[in-house]
Amino acid sequence: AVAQAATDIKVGVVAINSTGALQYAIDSGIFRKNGINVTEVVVFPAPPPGIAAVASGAVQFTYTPTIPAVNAYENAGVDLRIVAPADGYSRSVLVAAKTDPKIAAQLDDTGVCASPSKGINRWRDLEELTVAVPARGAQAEVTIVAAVKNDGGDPKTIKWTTLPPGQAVDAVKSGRIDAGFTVEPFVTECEKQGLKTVGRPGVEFFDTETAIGVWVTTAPYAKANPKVVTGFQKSMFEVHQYAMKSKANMNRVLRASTKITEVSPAVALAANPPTYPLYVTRVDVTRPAQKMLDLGFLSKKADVAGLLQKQYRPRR
Amino acid sequence: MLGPVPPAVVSVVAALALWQLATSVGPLANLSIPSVTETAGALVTELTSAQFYIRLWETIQMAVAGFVIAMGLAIPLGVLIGLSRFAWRSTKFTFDFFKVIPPIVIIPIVILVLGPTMQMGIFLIVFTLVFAMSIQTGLGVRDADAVLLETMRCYGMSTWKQIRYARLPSAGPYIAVGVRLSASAALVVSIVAGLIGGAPGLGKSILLSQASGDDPRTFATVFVLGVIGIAVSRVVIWTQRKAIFWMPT
Amino acid sequence: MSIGITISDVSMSFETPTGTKDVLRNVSYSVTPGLFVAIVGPSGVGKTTLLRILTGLTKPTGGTVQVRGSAIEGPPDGLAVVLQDYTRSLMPWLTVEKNISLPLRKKRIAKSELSARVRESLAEVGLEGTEKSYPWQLSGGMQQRVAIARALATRPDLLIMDEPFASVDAQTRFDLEDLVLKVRKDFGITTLMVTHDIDEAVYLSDEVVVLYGKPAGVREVVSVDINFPRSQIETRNDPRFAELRTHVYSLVRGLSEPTEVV
Amino acid sequence: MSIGITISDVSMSFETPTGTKDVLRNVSYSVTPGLFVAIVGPSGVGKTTLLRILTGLTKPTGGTVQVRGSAIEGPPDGLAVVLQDYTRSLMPWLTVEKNISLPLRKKRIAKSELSARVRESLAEVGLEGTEKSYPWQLSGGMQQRVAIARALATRPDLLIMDEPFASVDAQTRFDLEDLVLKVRKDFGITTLMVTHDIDEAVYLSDEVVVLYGKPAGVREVVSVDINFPRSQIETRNDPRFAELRTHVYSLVRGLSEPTEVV
Amino acid sequence: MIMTWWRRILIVLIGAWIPVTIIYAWWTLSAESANPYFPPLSLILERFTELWFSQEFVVTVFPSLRNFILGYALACLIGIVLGTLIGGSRTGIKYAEPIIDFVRSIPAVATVPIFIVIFGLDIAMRVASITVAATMPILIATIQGVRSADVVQVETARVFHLSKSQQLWRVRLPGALPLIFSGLQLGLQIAFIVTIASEFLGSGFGIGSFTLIATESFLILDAWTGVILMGLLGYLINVVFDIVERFTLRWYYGQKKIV
Ligand SMILES: Nc1ncnc2c1ncn2[C@@H]1O[C@H](COP(=O)(O)OP(=O)(O)OP(=O)(O)O)[C@@H](O)[C@H]1O
Ligand SMILES: Nc1ncnc2c1ncn2[C@@H]1O[C@H](COP(=O)(O)OP(=O)(O)OP(=O)(O)O)[C@@H](O)[C@H]1O
Ligand SMILES: [Mg+2]
Ligand SMILES: [Mg+2]
Repeated sequence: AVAQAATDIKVGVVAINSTGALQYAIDSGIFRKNGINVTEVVVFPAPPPGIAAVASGAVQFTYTPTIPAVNAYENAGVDLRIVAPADGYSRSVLVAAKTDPKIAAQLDDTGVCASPSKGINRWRDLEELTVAVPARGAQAEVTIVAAVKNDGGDPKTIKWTTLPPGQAVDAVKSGRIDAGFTVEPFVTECEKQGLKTVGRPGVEFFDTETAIGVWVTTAPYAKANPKVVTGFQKSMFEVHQYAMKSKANMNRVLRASTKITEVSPAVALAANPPTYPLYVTRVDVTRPAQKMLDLGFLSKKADVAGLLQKQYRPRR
Repeated sequence: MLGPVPPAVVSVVAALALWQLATSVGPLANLSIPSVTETAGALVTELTSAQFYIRLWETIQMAVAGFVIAMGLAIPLGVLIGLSRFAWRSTKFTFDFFKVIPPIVIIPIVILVLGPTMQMGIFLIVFTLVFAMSIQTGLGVRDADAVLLETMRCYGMSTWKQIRYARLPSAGPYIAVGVRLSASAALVVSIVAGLIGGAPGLGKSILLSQASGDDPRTFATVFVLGVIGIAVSRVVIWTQRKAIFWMPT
Repeated sequence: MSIGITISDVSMSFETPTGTKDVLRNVSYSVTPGLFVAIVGPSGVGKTTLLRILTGLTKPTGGTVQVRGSAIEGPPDGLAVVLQDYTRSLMPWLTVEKNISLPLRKKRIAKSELSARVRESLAEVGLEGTEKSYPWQLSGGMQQRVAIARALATRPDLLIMDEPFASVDAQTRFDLEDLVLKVRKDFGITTLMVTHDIDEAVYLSDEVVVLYGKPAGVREVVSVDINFPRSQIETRNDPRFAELRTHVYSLVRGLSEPTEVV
Repeated sequence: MSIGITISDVSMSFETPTGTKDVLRNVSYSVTPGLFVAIVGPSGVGKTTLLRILTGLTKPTGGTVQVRGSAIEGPPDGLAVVLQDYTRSLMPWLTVEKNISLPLRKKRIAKSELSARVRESLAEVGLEGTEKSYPWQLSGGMQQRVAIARALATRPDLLIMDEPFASVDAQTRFDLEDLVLKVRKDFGITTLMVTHDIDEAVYLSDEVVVLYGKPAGVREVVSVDINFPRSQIETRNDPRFAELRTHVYSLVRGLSEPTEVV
Repeated sequence: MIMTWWRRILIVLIGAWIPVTIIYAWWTLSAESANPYFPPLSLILERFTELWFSQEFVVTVFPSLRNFILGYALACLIGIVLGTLIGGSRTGIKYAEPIIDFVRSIPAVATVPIFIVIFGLDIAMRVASITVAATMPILIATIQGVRSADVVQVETARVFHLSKSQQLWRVRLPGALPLIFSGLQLGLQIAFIVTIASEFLGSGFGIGSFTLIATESFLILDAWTGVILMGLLGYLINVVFDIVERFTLRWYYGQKKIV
């Protein structure tokens, strides 16, 4: 490789194991090779502060699920650009998961935990109950609303409350709430405590989308630093390709994730491995946006085409 | 021979026993709230990792810098508003307005300007402390004994001397209360900055342990914060005793 | 050097929840520079209030006060005071020495001279060796004397004292009286002093101002026509002294009508 | 009813940064129940210190104090005091009325009787109509009288006063002296009083205790063998009075050697 | 002192110049702003009138205000009573202080899970967290104030045989009031902040919850109006506080002004 001056960047993440790809790309020199030097990985508690940080230039790229990205782009007019996928689903598995909860469990690390004593068996049973989500108006709520609606329920009657995923299980168990959105390892914990997983709202929500989590930057930055953006895209492409190639590779990536999440490697390896898509496609953005409009989370028809940066495709 | 047990130790041990009881047989049993023993285990792990000390150091740096800047601004400002009615009335609305705005609410705005950095944490600390501390100092400055002040005025002593020799000493108890509260508030806000705004330090440890459901680790970190809080208070009280020596007790 | 004060038609009233309380009404009096004036009157008549107005600490509700020929705006230069509430006028966080030297600081006196002066004025009031004590380590009378020492150490042009000897024993009182007379003679200070001791008032002063009434006015200004220097024994045995004190005493009691005694 | 006090070998010293300061050494004296005792001595000699020990506020560093026959543990029952620092002994957040009734509260006195007693004792010290004022709205002398009224209103068995008349004018002082004598006669109270006015000490008391020296001891206990009731004019003109005051005066000054005068 | 009408106006004017300057600066600086996070003030104000000059105001503000008042009132009671008891006993201080210092140094975010388990997610949890947080400054100021009571006043109480509890409640406590009020003022701030913060968890009512949802859904204008509303409410609460303080401490202000 030609020795070139690497550009320093900072990247924002949330503490989930799919960010292992980013960490692995750093550790294994993929970024360096592509002319990028990641000086710092900043852990945010949720996507919105990460988006604020990217908007201000405090970090150059940040992780966010597509839903907050659409929100920020549409509601606030934050001029974001989706540059690369971060995590998602494999389309075929997603289709299979729709009917088979076992597969769904392997695919989606989120879940809605509920108390069986409340007689909650399916999505529409959540009607008129108290349901906790980590943040209002964000991914969890949008996906649960969609699931309830799909199941013939009226999501408007749900009483929303906010709780971090880690506290939802305790709250359900002590009867303080009826159901709560959680992520792994709490989904497992939920079942261990004798509670019930109603379903995986992510699996319900997404149909053909493959990228759920994405890397974003701002339009001005993308415009001013095309080389860096390409380098970043290329790096993520390479590491995703690498991770999906074999179980051993994936484990290496998951091990890298513990640098960010600070859980023990055993725990990281025990969890369901993430799926790493290679590109973000148009439908990955337009479908969620359309559904958000349908469900009333957006007030006007979203014009999200501009949100998507041209994706990296290797020349054959 | 065993010396007398310091009351602080007695209290802490009693509190720990209560905690252990609550989590083993009491109202907190069978929930994810960890017991003392679990927490102790996590604490040992934390205390043996270099990472922990780096974060601790970051938190302390942030808290100390924020605290020092806040006090450096608030005490002179407080003296000013305590001395001058005009300044007091001028700032009343502004201070009352800003002092009730929670740091968590402005984090997204502050991140925008300063990024998820130590500076952001420091700014948040200053923002949280400075208004209330100014008012507190102002109240203390107004508390100076009127006879004493009149004596000084009669002798034509400069305003500076009045501040130095009458106002500040009289404001002592007020400043002491303010400083004690501010010191621990600085610590708390520095954690919040990490927990919600991505700033470095022990807040990040709590963020990560909460995200991964490692409750013993969360509690171990919280325990460390509590101990720091006690230590900080001790220092403040000690300083205060030295400074307010004239008060025969 | 010494200062003249003209009090014209001064009135003072306080707003209280139960209504306005008139304390002074139309007080007029001129203090000739260099004179020693004693102000006497029953307890609560308004002596302290009048003194406070003269120091510029309180604005009267009516009338004017002129010091050195111009209207008073605040404490005049060259003023030294001993307030009635002396315990509260000393700084508890400073030693006796520092308390005394604090008002001297701005006078640009050399360090050595400063501490010499502090020691000297402490000696004058009989408090040698208390330099390093804190006020609250001293007895009431000692604290009062520290306040006096502080006033004298500034070498004032105008000395205003509110019952400065109230808490000291008879002997010390005599000594302090003579000290004040000596200082006044040496430096020609204009001195105003409130006292309850009518013998003391007559013994020390050129003029005794008697306040009386509710609201209070100047009942009479009694000229003390006894020559200086005075002496504790001779002056007090002077028949004129006895005459004057009896007269002042009956004025304070509101018994005799004001008369020209001269 | 009235209280006897036995002071045996009391010593008191203070630790100061410059060393131990001996204030009292081997003070012994017995107060016969019902007697009026005046304590005199130069400023700073240790009078207040001794009084504080008798009130049980301070523990002596040596010796014992017995009240009603048993060692003192704290302020004895039936005690009322007027402290030297009277301005600070009144609670600024209470009106004069409430200040006076504060120690009366626990005595289970009917509301009406309470306010009657407050009004009465205020009238006795010449402060009618100040019930609703706050202490800081009163002159120095008036505050001191409120403190006296508070002490008298409790109908004490033992009354301890530290220069209670320091800030009032001569006339009021005479009135208060006679008030104290009357109260003492009516209720047979044991009374201890520090004063700087030697005439006053002799006029009021059965015995005058003279403190003198560094550290201070009882120089002499002077018995005042003048019959009660006393009167301001007659008693003060009594040749025995003149004799006694001269004697006490020279004792305080440290001039004459203690002698038995009886 | 009698307040003439022009004096009142003058006081208002003095109080207004800094806010007016800030608003003017904000208005002009933000007028052209294209930054989505810093919208023009004119837009914010427009949205403000739209949102809060309606029933929405009552619906949003009432739950917050109710929690605040309940929590703060409890904090005042507990802080003053406990503070007086602790401050009145030397051993009390020694044992209680470490616990107080420990609790104060723990961020509420960490204790909230415990509160949720004990009190659930409803008013009780919110009020409890407000109370715990706001009690601390009141407690500390009260302890400090009661402990540093005027020696002469306490001695007077002792020689007049006021019982220990009378000494505490009738002498030490009133004397400590000026300092306690400063603690109450600090507690007021903390209570308000925790009122807002406590709404970040649990049901979607109240001004804090409103602001948070707005922030998370990137409704930046709404979030700004929420922040402004908080400030205004905080100010109004302070006005009420000042009136109560003036009344309770009239002896104190009288003494300071006149002596
Ligand atoms: N702040 C105040 N508010 C109301 N009344 C006051 C105030 N200050 C003083 N007074 C009243 O003014 C009168 C005069 O008080 P002042 O202190 O001048 O008396 P004084 O002559 O110095 O008495 P004393 O000899 O007892 O010190 C008193 O009746 C007092 O109650
Ligand atoms: N806390 C203290 N620390 C050190 N010395 C003290 C303390 N209290 C009193 N003294 C000393 O004890 C001596 C006696 O004081 P005390 O107040 O009893 O005198 P006193 O006879 O009442 O005088 P006065 O007539 O001036 O009130 C003084 O020399 C004083 O300096
Ligand atoms: Mg006076
Ligand atoms: Mg004394």
